[in-house]
Amino acid sequence: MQTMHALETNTTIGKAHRGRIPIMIRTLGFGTFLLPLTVFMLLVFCVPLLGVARASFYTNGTWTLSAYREFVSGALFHRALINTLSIGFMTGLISVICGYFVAYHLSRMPQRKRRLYIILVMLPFWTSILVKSFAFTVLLGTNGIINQALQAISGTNVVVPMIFNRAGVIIGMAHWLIPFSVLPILSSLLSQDKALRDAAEVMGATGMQVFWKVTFPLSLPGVLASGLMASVIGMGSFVTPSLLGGRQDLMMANLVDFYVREALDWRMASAIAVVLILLALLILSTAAFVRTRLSR
Amino acid sequence: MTSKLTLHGVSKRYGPVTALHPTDLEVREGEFVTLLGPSGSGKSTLLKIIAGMELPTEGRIIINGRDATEMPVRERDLGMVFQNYALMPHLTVFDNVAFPLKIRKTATEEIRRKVHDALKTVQLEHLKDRKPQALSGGQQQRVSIARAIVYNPSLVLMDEPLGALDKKLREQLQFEIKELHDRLGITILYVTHDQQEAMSMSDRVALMNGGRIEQIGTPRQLYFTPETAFAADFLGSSNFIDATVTARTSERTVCRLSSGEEIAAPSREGFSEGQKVRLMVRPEHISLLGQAVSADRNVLKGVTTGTTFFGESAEIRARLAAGSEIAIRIPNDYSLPEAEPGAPLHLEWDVRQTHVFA
Amino acid sequence: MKKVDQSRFLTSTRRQVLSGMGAGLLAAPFVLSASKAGAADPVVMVTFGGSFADVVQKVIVDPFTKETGIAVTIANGPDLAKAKAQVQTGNLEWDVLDGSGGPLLNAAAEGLFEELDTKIIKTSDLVARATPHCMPFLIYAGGIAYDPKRTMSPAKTFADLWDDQKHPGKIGLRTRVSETLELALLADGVSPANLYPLDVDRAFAALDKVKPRVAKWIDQTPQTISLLTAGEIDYSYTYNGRVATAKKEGLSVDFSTDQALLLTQYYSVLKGSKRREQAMRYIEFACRPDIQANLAKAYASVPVRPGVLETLPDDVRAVLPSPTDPKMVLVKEEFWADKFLQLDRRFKEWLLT
Amino acid sequence: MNTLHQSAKATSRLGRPISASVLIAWLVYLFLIVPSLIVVPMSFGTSNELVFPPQQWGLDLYAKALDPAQGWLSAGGRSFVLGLIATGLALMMGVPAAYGLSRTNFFGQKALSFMLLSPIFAPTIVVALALYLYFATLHINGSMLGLVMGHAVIITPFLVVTTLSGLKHLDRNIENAAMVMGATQLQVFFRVVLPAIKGPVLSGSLFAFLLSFDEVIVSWFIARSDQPTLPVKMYSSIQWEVSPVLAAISTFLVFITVIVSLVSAFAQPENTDGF
Repeated sequence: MQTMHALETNTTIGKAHRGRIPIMIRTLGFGTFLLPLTVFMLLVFCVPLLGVARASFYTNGTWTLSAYREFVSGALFHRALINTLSIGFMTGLISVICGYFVAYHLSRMPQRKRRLYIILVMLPFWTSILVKSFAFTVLLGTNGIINQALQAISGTNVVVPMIFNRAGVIIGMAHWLIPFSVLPILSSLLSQDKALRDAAEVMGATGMQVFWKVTFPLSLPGVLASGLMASVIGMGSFVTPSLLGGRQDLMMANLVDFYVREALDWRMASAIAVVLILLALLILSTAAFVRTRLSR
Repeated sequence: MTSKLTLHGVSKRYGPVTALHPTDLEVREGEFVTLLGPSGSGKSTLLKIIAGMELPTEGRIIINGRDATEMPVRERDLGMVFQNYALMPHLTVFDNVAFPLKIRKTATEEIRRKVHDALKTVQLEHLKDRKPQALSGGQQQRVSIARAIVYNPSLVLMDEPLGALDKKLREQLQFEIKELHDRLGITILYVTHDQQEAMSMSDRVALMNGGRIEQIGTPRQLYFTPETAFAADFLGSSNFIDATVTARTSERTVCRLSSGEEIAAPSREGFSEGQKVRLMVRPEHISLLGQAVSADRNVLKGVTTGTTFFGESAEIRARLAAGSEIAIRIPNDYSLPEAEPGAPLHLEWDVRQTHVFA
Repeated sequence: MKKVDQSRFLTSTRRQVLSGMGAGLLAAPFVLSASKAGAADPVVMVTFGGSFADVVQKVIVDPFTKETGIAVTIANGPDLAKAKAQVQTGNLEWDVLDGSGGPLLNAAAEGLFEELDTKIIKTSDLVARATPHCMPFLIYAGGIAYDPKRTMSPAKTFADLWDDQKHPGKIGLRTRVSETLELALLADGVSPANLYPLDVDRAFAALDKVKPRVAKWIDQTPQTISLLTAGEIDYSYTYNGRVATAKKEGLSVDFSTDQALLLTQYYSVLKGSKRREQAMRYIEFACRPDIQANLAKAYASVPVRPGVLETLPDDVRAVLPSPTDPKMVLVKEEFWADKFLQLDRRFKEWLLT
Repeated sequence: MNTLHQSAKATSRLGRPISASVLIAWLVYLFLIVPSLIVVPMSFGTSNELVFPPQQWGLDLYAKALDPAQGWLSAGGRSFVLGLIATGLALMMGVPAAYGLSRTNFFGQKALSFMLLSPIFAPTIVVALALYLYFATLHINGSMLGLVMGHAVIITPFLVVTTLSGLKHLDRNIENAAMVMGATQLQVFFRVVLPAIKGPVLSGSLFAFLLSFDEVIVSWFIARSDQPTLPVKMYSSIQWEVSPVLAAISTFLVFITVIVSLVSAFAQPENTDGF
């Protein structure tokens, strides 16, 4: 009875049937909606990426695994891989935490006010990272505003290193990625049924309990999505680490950039790119797996 | 009268799960037919198949004489009213009602006239420039009804249209829909889980259970001659008493209760002596104090266990000597004595109102 | 020498058909503005943007066009990857490329450039050496910059810089392996005359000593000045031209002329250029003594033709590092041509540990 | 009793845990805007080097930024046009695709939606390299066509995501109703779905436009070096020096955006179901 009911309410147009002409026509109907973008992505994204994959195996007229062999054996690549993963993870985490507070705050205000606040969130987009990196130096440097303030308050010569190290990279990246992470969380918060929170309150839950027992669990898909997005975008950036990072913050994208533009070794660049993409795929599919496990 | 909708052996399976067993159904022109059943009984599946949102696994659907089994939704010439109104939030009331006409490229002047008439029918002309969100639930559903009839479809499907409304509005709209149906002669296939709604509005009711039509007939037929215990139980209230068949004549089936008392029922095919059966009698058919006991009436002894006062009627619950609980619904009347718990009762009812189920 | 990788990006026939189809399909609504440039079109010279491009326009390009009638367009962003793709696909946007250091010679080894036409360009008689594909047209100095207001007794040589007892302070060095290894060896006491071939192990050992004091390994050139003026570092390895510009803007920066690396900037002609001859003439023009003298005046660069330096007024010469000064070291790009990639890898790994 | 209960709850809503979260939200806003705010005074300096705070004040940098000969205006115009065309293309492909994805459930649909969204997750430098090599074989590097397609690849998935979230909130029976009333699938899409998800589609387009306007890496590879987009011109200009003109341009953009967003925020009616 239960399952039947579920089926009855969940099934909709064009589900589950294959091999019957009208359904094919119907799917084709939706296919016309999907077709332009699918063709476009195949031609302008997939084929080029396959080209990159091919370039990583094919050089000077022969097929070779040399680039991958070099990757596996080179300490440089191992370090870059570890950096990429840990910076990507930290960036995703911090962006999501900061993004959550902002999204939560935004979700509790009237729509018009929210539009104004979203301008604040989007503002970083308009200031070039190149100028921003200077602004961060002014703000976070050893002689920067924050350190001077700290010294004035504490009366000591304490200097908190916040730039040209891992912290600098993560701060810079989070600054760029927080807007990305706010939007999915906000949309999942806004789509929540307010009645659920009210119900929890009626049942005697405090504000904190309502948040942790209702709001937060319901927003988890949005949190996961935005965290993944921020992490993976973070993993692919290279301008921020080169401007704000320290010597140990070389990432795989920096290597791609180097091998493409300076070394002109596109075989190696492509191989690193392929590893980077596979890494992203691995993370995404793990997350998808975990999510389906959790929802069961 | 011509048939507006005919189903021949329509069924639906999702892999191993059968949502709808092969089903036949006919809706004649101008008829008001209701699919009644609890959730999961297959009525929504059936409606979706008729509307074309699902394809049947087997069977054929004939709408207005044309085989519509594999016809796209839009060509089936149907009107539909949904539980959540399904009005387009970006269009005004007028434009919502005009939508199907515009789709049909009706002339502007004709659209204006038809929409005007339809809105007049549902008494909402004065709100034609509002957006649906600005209307109450009842008003929104009226707009939705106007939209479903404005283009004279062969058949109007109504999927629990009153489910989201409160009781009072529900009753009012029941009346309005019925009145609309009678006045305009439209053919309606209505889906609900509310038996009272089904009984009060329909020409015929198809009672669904477990993915099949359990019984189909006029509300009267379903009420007075339910063919299954489910039908008896779902429509109206009922008391069930376990018994064993002791004798069968051409006129009567006689059953014995565990207390030894005997109950007679009209004779029905398919029962043999010694068979365990369930007897059913509706609470409102039982009366308390005997007129002269005749052969046409069954009599049982019991003990009062409680009374509930309903205003126009009262319900007395009793424990039979045979052990089962039974409810008696009687019209209120000042002469009715207060039945104290524990007081002995004599129950009696007409033999013809006794139903026997396997 | 490696040959240009003639294997196009997508070679298999099916792919070509596919990509051809794709191009047709996708390009259909647009009008393709493919450059069908001929010999009569302007020579496109790609160089760095900003104030440097202004100088080149005024000092080299304008007089060249005036004299020869050959128009030259300046493009921004000399990117070797773009050059490589242009050469590989035969779809040239640029004719002359301005570049320097190991990556350029590495690109030359990949076969991206035309051989210099010695009938047009005089490749002998130069302060810095020409390679078969790269013609030096400008020499600039890389050395120590500091803020004279903050640092009273600054380190003026690389050896000084390494001495954190006498000259403490935070340092900014480049993420470039060339230049960095040279300055490390000089700091370690190798005499300029014996610098090449570089003793790589010794260079890394010397870098180990200074590693803790390097506050920022700078990837983007502008940070060599901005970090110094913001007080994030006390000494910056940067370039005389950059310091001169900053000083002109009133910033408190000084460049030590006591010791510096002399670095060469080259012009190369992209392989397959339809304006090869005009391009060669442009390069020769840029290296003409009078133009070199004007460049030196406008940009504080060292002329590449011998003898030009001596003709310059004293006030200009005063700020120029002299190639004849024994403390100056002319970076030998030939050393880097085949070792760049390998040493860069080692340097990157060293940075990471 | 009831009102008492409610008033007690109101104070608990304003109580400590919630206000701490608001405080943190404000700190994040501050973090997001402070770098832009630091850039503002730098843009009113007169020096050709980035200095904070400027030693002299003036509008020289703005004069320079707006001087047509400097090319900033034309680069800005190019970025604007590119952003519009790319966003338009993204709209034309992305919105129908999102609709198709949300209303079907066929074999391989998950894989298809992953494919359509994957540019979000592919490192930009990889996309840039791939497109650059690919476009080179198609001979469309350096053309507006190449730029538009490159940008469309990057921004369309974001538009698909926002559109999908809008579609999730759309009562599917509205579409069923339209179909029962005789609308074709195209009519349903254009006359029912599209108007109903206008809000999310608009905010998604704005986001997509921003991404395109800000995009530097792919454009750096694809744009003709004498016809740079604004971010590319900024990026190539720092190879030589960080011109404080960038500060003026950034400030100018921030100013324009704030004005435009303020106007649009007040012009738009409430409840269009967007953000």
